[in-house]
Amino acid sequence: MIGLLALLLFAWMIAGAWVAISQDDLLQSVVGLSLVSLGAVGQFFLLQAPDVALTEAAIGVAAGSFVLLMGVRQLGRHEDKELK
Amino acid sequence: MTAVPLRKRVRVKTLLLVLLCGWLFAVHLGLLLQYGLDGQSASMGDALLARNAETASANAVTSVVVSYRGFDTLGEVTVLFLAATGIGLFFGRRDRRDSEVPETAGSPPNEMMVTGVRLLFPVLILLGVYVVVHGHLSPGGGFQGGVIIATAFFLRLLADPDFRLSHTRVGLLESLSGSGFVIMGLLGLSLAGTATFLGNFLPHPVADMGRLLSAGVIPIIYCLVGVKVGAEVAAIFGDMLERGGEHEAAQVKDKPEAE
Amino acid sequence: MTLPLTPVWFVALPLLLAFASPLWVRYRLLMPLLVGTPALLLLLAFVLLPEVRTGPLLETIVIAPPLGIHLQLDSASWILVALISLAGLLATAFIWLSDAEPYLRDRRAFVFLLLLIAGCNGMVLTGDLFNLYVFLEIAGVSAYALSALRRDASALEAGLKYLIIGSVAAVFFLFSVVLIYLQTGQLNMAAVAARFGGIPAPMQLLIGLLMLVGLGIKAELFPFNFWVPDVYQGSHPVLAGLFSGLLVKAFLFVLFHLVFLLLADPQVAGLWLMGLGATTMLIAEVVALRQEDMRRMLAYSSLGQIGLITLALGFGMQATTAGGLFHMVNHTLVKLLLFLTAAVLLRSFVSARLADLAGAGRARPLAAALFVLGALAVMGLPPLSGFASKLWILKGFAEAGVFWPVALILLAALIEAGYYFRWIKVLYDPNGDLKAAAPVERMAYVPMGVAAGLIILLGVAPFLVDDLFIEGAQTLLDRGAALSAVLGAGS
Amino acid sequence: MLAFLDDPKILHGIYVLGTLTLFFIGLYGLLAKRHLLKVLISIAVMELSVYLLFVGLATSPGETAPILSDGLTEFAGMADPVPQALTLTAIVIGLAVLALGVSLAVQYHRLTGKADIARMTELKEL
Repeated sequence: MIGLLALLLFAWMIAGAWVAISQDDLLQSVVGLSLVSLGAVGQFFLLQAPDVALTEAAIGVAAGSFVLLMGVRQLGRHEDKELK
Repeated sequence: MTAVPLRKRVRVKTLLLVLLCGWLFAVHLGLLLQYGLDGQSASMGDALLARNAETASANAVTSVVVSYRGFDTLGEVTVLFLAATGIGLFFGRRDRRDSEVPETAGSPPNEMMVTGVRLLFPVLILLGVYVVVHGHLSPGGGFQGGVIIATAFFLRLLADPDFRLSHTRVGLLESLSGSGFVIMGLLGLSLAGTATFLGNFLPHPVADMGRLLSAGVIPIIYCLVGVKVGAEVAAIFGDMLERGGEHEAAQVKDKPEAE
Repeated sequence: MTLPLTPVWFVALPLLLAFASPLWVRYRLLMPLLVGTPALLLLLAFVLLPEVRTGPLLETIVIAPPLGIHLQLDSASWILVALISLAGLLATAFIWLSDAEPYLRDRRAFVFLLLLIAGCNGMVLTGDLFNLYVFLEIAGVSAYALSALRRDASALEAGLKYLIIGSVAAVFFLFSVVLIYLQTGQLNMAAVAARFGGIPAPMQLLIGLLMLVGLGIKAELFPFNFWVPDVYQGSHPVLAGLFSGLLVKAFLFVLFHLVFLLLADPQVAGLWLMGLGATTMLIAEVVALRQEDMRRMLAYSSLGQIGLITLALGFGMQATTAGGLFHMVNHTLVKLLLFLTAAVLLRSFVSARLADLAGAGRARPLAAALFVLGALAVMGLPPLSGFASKLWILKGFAEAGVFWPVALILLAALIEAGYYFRWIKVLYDPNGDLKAAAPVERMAYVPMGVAAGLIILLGVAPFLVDDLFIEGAQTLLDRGAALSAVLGAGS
Repeated sequence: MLAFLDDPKILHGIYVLGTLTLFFIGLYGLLAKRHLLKVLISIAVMELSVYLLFVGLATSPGETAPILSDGLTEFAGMADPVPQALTLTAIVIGLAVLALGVSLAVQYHRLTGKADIARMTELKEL
């Protein structure tokens, strides 16, 4: 059961990571990163590490996404526009 | 990126990068699958776990984080402090008057939200304090609780137009708790009973394990960490938010050295 | 209740003072403390010296070594700690006495500078791999913030580049630490070293390569040092002097400490590192020839010297290692002197470009004279300290019968002479008539004078310190003694 | 269901495969992308995968969380607490560096209007 859940969570995280890296819309790539972090929270719970899971939820998902969102707000949403 | 030659160049570069990453991936995967799957038989973690009862902390991760590897935690808090200081510098406004209205969204927040956040605020603070104080008994502790407290202040800042976050006070809390951490360490060094930096110099009888007042200095240090992390994350959030809404790139250009 | 003098003060004191910085702002103690802290640490280092020379000083933190973190002050790390404190003292004294730019004198800069010193001390002293990672991040984050401190576009660019490359390095280093823990179950360096031979060879190679990438980026070795000149050029020259004089030395020391400790037979790794060092040296010196900005030229020259130190330490014989350690000290003093001169010239003439400094020697004779002194010391002319340490390294190679490094070092010294004389010629250009745009405090020359005095002293009388360096080299190379000091005689 | 996946070796294999995939997606992003935020995001992905590899391989199936709670009386049969403690430390450090990086990027963008590392050319060979 654990193995199956781990596999599913990995699929979720890899999809999130791909969104985070390849999307041109920076807002979506921040969302992608928070998907990866959420997946990691689940993984840490599966791995009997509730402390790490709580930390990742508070810091990785909440604080990390907020920090990046503030960045996106200032730098503009579209990656392409900046690279021209 | 519509011109054909450019697109072609990008393609080739991407292909090469993919090949490079794929090759490295295969190498790592092969090595780790071949040699990395069996967990080590006797690790220092197991030895620490076996001795964990000495600290009288029910949460073994907490006793490792705060006591056995408390030096790492001190360093980690320092990195956060550095980052908070740096962000205060680069978003550049923590030295001005405290009474400035935070610049948030253009329209005033609606009444429902203000009331809701005012109600939620004490609950979140309480939850944060609970998580910090019970760090040695249950999952959670200074970092997680500190971030929860910071989030409470941050929500209030976002939604409640009457709410101010005093930067001087946040800075004071930051430096008090940080110095407190180092002083606890130095007390451990100077008292004959422990004589090591960060030693657990308060009595921590094993019989008390599981009670709120147990484990000697561990809960005290974790509370200091909680206050420090809370203050720093709140400062980071506050700094990032307050100038976030303004579009003043031109204005900044005009006065390069604001100090 | 007593306060014993132990190595932990090298980290705890700057941390405490940095955390309490709002207090110092209120009582106007910022500048005295900024200079006083490294001075106190230097004093502490000399108080501990007699004890260190009798045997390594191990300090347990909370739980005894194989399980917990410990700090280790032995003859080798003592040299580095004293050097870090001395370099910190000179640089901060310059900031105070020269009435430097306001952004270098406020609370933030105070925090970053002290924590840079604390981070470097911690890296050099710690005996635990993950603790090393934490200190690496402390030193790193303070360095990123310092290089962006001026907050104009070029400083921010330097800070960003440094931050990105530095975090990548940290990720690779963390990866290698993780693999080590998964393979051996230990984090204490000595305990890891005792088990490192048991790891399958391909895994050893992977761990070693990851660690080399991580530390090589930080220690500015050849394929990973493309970012260095940008950072040095974008930062204030005093800060560039600190990076070159203190941060890089700490990373180099850590790199070699790990190589000599973890590997029972460091021959192969040493050969690789010697190759990297030689490449770094030659490429940097050649590129330095055509630099038009003084900071950039000094950055490349610094890379060249780092390559030389790597070459000497990688050889792993006692004579070259002692010479390498000696050269570390000399290079720190010399580069600090040169970067401080660059700071004075930049302040006086606004620009540090070659074309804008023609004839600067007459407007600022003392600064130009100190530049000449520093340049001669880098080239290794007698009776300056660079001569003594280079001679030591060359003799070490010659005695071992290995001559290709000797030829390369001499060639590099020749190229160095080429570009330094080009700069000296411009500084004393008779046709240039420069007027200083801003005055320079007389007191600013005091730390530069101290550095110059030390350079001459070490050059004239290297016998005053050679015992220290030989002991340091012995400690660094004696793996068995290091292991049994930590793990007990049984292992 | 699919019980063979819970075998320790296979479970660890899953973790190795998954985390390495994430790591190299991050590495690809780091090398291929030029936008500052994208680079920072890639580094965050790489860091996260290293943490997960650490905790994943250090824990064997069947171990419990290293916390004494109701029913448990001694510290035995528990997951190794050291990787968890170190991961906790590293996560906080990672956030600190990320936040500093974003603030530098924002300030740089305000001053120059650029957000592309390939076009950061204030400092260059003269």
